[in-house]
Amino acid sequence: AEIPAEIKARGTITVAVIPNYPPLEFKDPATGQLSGFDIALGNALAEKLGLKMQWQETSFEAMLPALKTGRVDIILSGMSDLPTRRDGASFIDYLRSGTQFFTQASRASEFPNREALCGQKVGASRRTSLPGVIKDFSDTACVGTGKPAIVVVGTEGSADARTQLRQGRIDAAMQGDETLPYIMAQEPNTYALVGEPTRWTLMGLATNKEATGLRDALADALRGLIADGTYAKLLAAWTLSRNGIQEVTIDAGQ
Amino acid sequence: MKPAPIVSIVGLEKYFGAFQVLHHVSLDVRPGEVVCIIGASGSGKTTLLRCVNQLVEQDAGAIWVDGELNGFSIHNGRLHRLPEAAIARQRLATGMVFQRFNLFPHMTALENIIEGPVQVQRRERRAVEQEARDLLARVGLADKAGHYPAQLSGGQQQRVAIARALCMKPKVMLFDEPTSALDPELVGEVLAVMKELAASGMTMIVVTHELGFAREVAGRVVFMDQGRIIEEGSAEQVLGQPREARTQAFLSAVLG
Amino acid sequence: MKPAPIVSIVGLEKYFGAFQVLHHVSLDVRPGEVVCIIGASGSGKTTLLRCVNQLVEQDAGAIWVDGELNGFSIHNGRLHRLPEAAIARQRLATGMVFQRFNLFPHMTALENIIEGPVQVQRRERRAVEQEARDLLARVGLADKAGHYPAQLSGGQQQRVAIARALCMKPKVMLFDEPTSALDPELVGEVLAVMKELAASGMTMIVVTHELGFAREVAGRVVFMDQGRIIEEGSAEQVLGQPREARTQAFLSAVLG
Amino acid sequence: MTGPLPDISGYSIAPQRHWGRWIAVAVILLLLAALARAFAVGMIEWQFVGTFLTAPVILTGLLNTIVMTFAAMGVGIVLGVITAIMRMSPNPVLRGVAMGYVWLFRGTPVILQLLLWFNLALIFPRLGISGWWTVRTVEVMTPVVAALLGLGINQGAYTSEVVRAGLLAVDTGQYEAAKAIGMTRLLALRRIVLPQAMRVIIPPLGNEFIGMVKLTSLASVIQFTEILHSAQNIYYANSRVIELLIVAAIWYLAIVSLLTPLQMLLERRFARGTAGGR
Amino acid sequence: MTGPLPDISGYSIAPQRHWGRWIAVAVILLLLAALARAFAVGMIEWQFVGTFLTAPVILTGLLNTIVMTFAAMGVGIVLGVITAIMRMSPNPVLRGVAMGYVWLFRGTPVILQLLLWFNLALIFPRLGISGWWTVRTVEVMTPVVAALLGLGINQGAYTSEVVRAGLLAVDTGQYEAAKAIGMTRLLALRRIVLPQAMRVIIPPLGNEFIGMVKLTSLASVIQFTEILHSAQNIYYANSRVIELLIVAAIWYLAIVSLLTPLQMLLERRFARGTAGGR
Ligand SMILES: Nc1ncnc2c1ncn2[C@@H]1O[C@H](COP(=O)(O)OP(=O)(O)OP(=O)(O)O)[C@@H](O)[C@H]1O
Ligand SMILES: Nc1ncnc2c1ncn2[C@@H]1O[C@H](COP(=O)(O)OP(=O)(O)OP(=O)(O)O)[C@@H](O)[C@H]1O
Ligand SMILES: [Mg+2]
Ligand SMILES: [Mg+2]
Repeated sequence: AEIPAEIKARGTITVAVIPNYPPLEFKDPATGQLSGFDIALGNALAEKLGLKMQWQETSFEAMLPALKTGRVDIILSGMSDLPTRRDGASFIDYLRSGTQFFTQASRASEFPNREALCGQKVGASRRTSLPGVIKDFSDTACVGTGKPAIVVVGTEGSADARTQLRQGRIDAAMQGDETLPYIMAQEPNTYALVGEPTRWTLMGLATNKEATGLRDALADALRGLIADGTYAKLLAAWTLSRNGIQEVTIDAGQ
Repeated sequence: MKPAPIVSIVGLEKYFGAFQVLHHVSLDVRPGEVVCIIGASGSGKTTLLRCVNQLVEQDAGAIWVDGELNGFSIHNGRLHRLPEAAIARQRLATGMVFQRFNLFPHMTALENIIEGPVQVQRRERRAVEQEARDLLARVGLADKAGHYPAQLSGGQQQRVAIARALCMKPKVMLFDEPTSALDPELVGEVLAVMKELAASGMTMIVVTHELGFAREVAGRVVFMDQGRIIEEGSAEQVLGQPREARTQAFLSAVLG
Repeated sequence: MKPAPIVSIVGLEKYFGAFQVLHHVSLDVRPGEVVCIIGASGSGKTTLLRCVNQLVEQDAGAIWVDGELNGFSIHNGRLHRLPEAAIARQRLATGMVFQRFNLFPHMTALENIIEGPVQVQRRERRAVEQEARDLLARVGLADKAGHYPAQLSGGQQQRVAIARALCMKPKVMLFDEPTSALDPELVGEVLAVMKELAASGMTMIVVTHELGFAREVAGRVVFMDQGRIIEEGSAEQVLGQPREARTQAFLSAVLG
Repeated sequence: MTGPLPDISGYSIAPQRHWGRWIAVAVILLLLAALARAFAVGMIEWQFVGTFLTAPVILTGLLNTIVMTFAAMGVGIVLGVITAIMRMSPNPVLRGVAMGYVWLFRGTPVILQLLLWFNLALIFPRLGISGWWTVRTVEVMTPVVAALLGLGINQGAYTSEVVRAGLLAVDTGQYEAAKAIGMTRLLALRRIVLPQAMRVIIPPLGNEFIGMVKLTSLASVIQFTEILHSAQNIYYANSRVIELLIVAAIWYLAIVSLLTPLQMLLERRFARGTAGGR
Repeated sequence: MTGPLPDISGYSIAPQRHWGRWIAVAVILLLLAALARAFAVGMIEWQFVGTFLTAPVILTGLLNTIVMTFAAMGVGIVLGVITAIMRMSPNPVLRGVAMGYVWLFRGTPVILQLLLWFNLALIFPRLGISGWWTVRTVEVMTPVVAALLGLGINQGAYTSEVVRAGLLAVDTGQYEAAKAIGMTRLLALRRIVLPQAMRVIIPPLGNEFIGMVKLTSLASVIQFTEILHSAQNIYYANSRVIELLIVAAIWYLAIVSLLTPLQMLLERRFARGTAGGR
């Protein structure tokens, strides 16, 4: 596949990122520099293509319009590849994420397994698809077996979910499992995982639907990184080894 | 023997910052007396009245109204400032009529008059309302009870203000240039009300530039200049044969 | 032959809503004449002056100032309303002194006076400033150039207002009760300035309650009542032997 | 001097044409039409706006927005009046407390105030008198309570400045007349000064009210489901950001359009006795 | 009548005690101390506040906040004055345009306005005169430009109401005196009425200014990195939400504390010639 001539001429790919999702992307509190797995992966992809990444911070509200208006070429920001997001965008899936329950370390014994959460309050960021995932789990594992349903609380981001967990406002929370090692290293002895992830979802690098040339070139580059071992090295560096993918797919998220 | 004074001002001094407005002013007013105070602009007439009504605090000297010391209680040879509520109660002994009327613009004439008796004196509303209507009739405004101040002429407003002060049943009425903000043809109607009030035996202290009124009604005329009482005596004497040069100069300027 | 009038009011009518304030008022003023307008409150005196100065638009009739028709141009037998800028230019022919002075409070006396000549007439600032100082001296305020209005007495403010109007070099001066907001001892100083101005040959239309001034200075006195000119003539005649009953009633009320 | 003046009593006045105005109207209408067309054909999908305008979650959010606006303004006005009166008190302690309150709450972001109230349990895990009767803070500090406290107390700081300006605008003669009929300071404020101050207070308070309609949206950070929160929940799922913000805007405009005549009514009510009112 | 009055000329005045005040001070100080202690021992880790208070990203955000506040208020004041004057024009078209502007921009959420400016390319992909000189909209509408337009134009709608109230507060005698010396309406507004209106305008404008300091934080949705945005970026990484909001609050308080004396200075400046000022 061919990189569009315009991008080739520029020498850079502009990429939107919301640096609020460690360890995939965040601003290092000490230096203010963008860092994280996505940043490293993006830079490696660009290098493979003989280009540079030009990172642009954005917000959820401005992210997809930026792709439509051509303000950015791609989005690489830990975004879930969901069918509802695909009418202007096309996703190259590059990571898998397990939807993982966790609770306060001091209450770990109350919740030996996921089913123990039935009838409790469980929070997750309302900006993500996780509130829906919790509800699906509750419907099958709790309501389906005659237990009381989980009360789902949509919080203002995952940091807020954890603050509410510390106050006892909610009993457990859910985040993508790729983020939890980092969080648990930040706040040691605070949290404990509850059971296995309920489901695996795919994260995608979004491109404009029309820009198939760029998409295919990036997908090829990703395949190259997987083949030459760079991808595995990056995963290990950010403790994401169990989130890696074997095959690069396009728009395969459910 | 003359009756005891109902207002007794003793050695009053008042400063605004470093500027002394009143210099050792003393004045007695007996029940039923009408005292007119005249003097050039800035001579301290308004300030004197405001001290009597406790709208400003004097810096030295004492004011007695109806046997009570204004603003202080006496304990063991020392003076203790009274709390606000007690001063508000003392003020009920004096009724004040201002130069610029100061009616409450959001209330009708009747509401203006009954506000004090009902809200402050807690008198019965129905009775007060009847009294207020009688007072309005007395000042010639029986048909204006429901009018707002903005719908009344200056002279009418000032008559409502007089009725408002009277309805509190004060022992002494204080007037601060009650006609000087009025058009010339409206002055007469206000002065007529005041004459009638004087004839009814009300004790009155009147700051005024209306020398005709003073001549006709005042038992005594006081001339002030630069914060001092310069001359005091009967109306004929002070206005007709002033003894002091400053009084003469003032009178010739006002009479033109 | 008398000189042509410098102000000519012909059949003026003015309504506020349904209420007719002026009924077919006609009046000629010749150059150098001093005309005093007297009348009860609400008789339309202020409205008449304001029509001459185009602060209100008349509903019928015409006003000519110095040969120019106020507010309209004539084309093919029809009247066309002038744009705002042209009306502003026409206003320069008349100078107005208000009852409540209306000095600009954020400017000193001197700045008040030079504002119009510099900003409107675009005259040279230095020259105007010298002229303004001369005018301040003429009204007896040479030392108050740098004072703000709030630092001046009422009489001083009114004299600054007169200087402000004069500095525009108007053909006619209009005065609307220039002394009625003043304390009695301050009235004299303003009337003195106006007398001096009349003596210097300025054409003046003066609404006033000061009958002494009218008697002394006015070439003609006009008495208005309920929007009509009731009586017009020399000061001695109108003030001394009024022909009309209403004039007599008004004079006896004002003289008390 | 010119000759005799012409007699123009028979002349009629030519009607004014105002060509400039008509041209301006035409230009403005053209611009509006062009803008409307651009929006219509632009990348905004209007069918989404239509679908979600009356979605139940949006309507619930709308109701919450309206209720919270009035409740928080109520708290704000009560606090604002008390604070303004304290600021004018002769007692320096009361004045100091009032100034400190205004400084602190005008000076800190509302979002922080909301989060502090909502997360009060981080500081006070239990409320009440210890050993006697206590309650878990998180049970008291529901999103509604925290939003009401956060928005209302913040608004009180702003309102107090508005009320203070109103009190200062009342002629000092009115205070004196009230004193002269024996009123104490508080009675005079309540009966004489405040009713007159309302005339000056209402227009800026109208601004604040309209501001509050939109300020409630900040309470979405503490899960108060006002209208913007509802719209966001939808666009987080379907990514129709602009369309759902337009839905919210339409409702905001509707509320504001209803509040404006209400303000006029109040203004008329308090203009009683002045030249304009009856 | 009572007997002869006592001679009290030798009596001294007893100093006032104000017991109530001292008790109130004590109670307030105790409450503040208790609150301070609760904050100190509560789940807030103050060393984070200290560390990040002067972090470079925070300081950059602070600078951006200050610059944007002044720039957007500048735009808002210019638009507000123009709109207020239009609202009082005799020309009904100008009046209508002004009223429509105030209605629309006060009535829609700022966040929508910001996003619409930022995403203007959805509607107008290119700006300029087509076929002659055009430019890609996204290149013009940088976060700074969009924030300035969005915040400034929104502020103009609010400011115009403040200015209008100020213009109405100037005595009509001043308009007439200005007309009488031959001034046109606009000249009179500029030289005579506006300078006097400033006295009434400045206090509520101070409120709006302080509001703008915090309103800038909304611009973080279009990537404008003001101080709250910087603080958020840090707490996304380290989860210290309350601590970083306190950092932001300290800086906001600092700005507001500096703005207040500035406002007083301006008030003094425009009180020239009134009883209070010189
Ligand atoms: N609140 C105040 N602060 C400072 N100075 C004041 C105050 N009130 C009055 N003065 C000054 O005190 C002096 C006396 O004022 P006062 O009003 O008592 O005079 P007056 O005789 O009533 O004059 P007028 O005839 O003009 O009413 C004046 O020089 C005045 O400027
Ligand atoms: N803008 C206005 N709107 C409505 N009515 C008005 C207006 N201006 C004046 N009037 C009315 O017109 C009448 C004449 O007013 P005008 O001010 O001309 O009287 P005047 O003779 O100057 O009285 P005064 O001696 O009180 O100044 C009055 O009844 C007044 O109420
Ligand atoms: Mg006085
Ligand atoms: Mg008049």
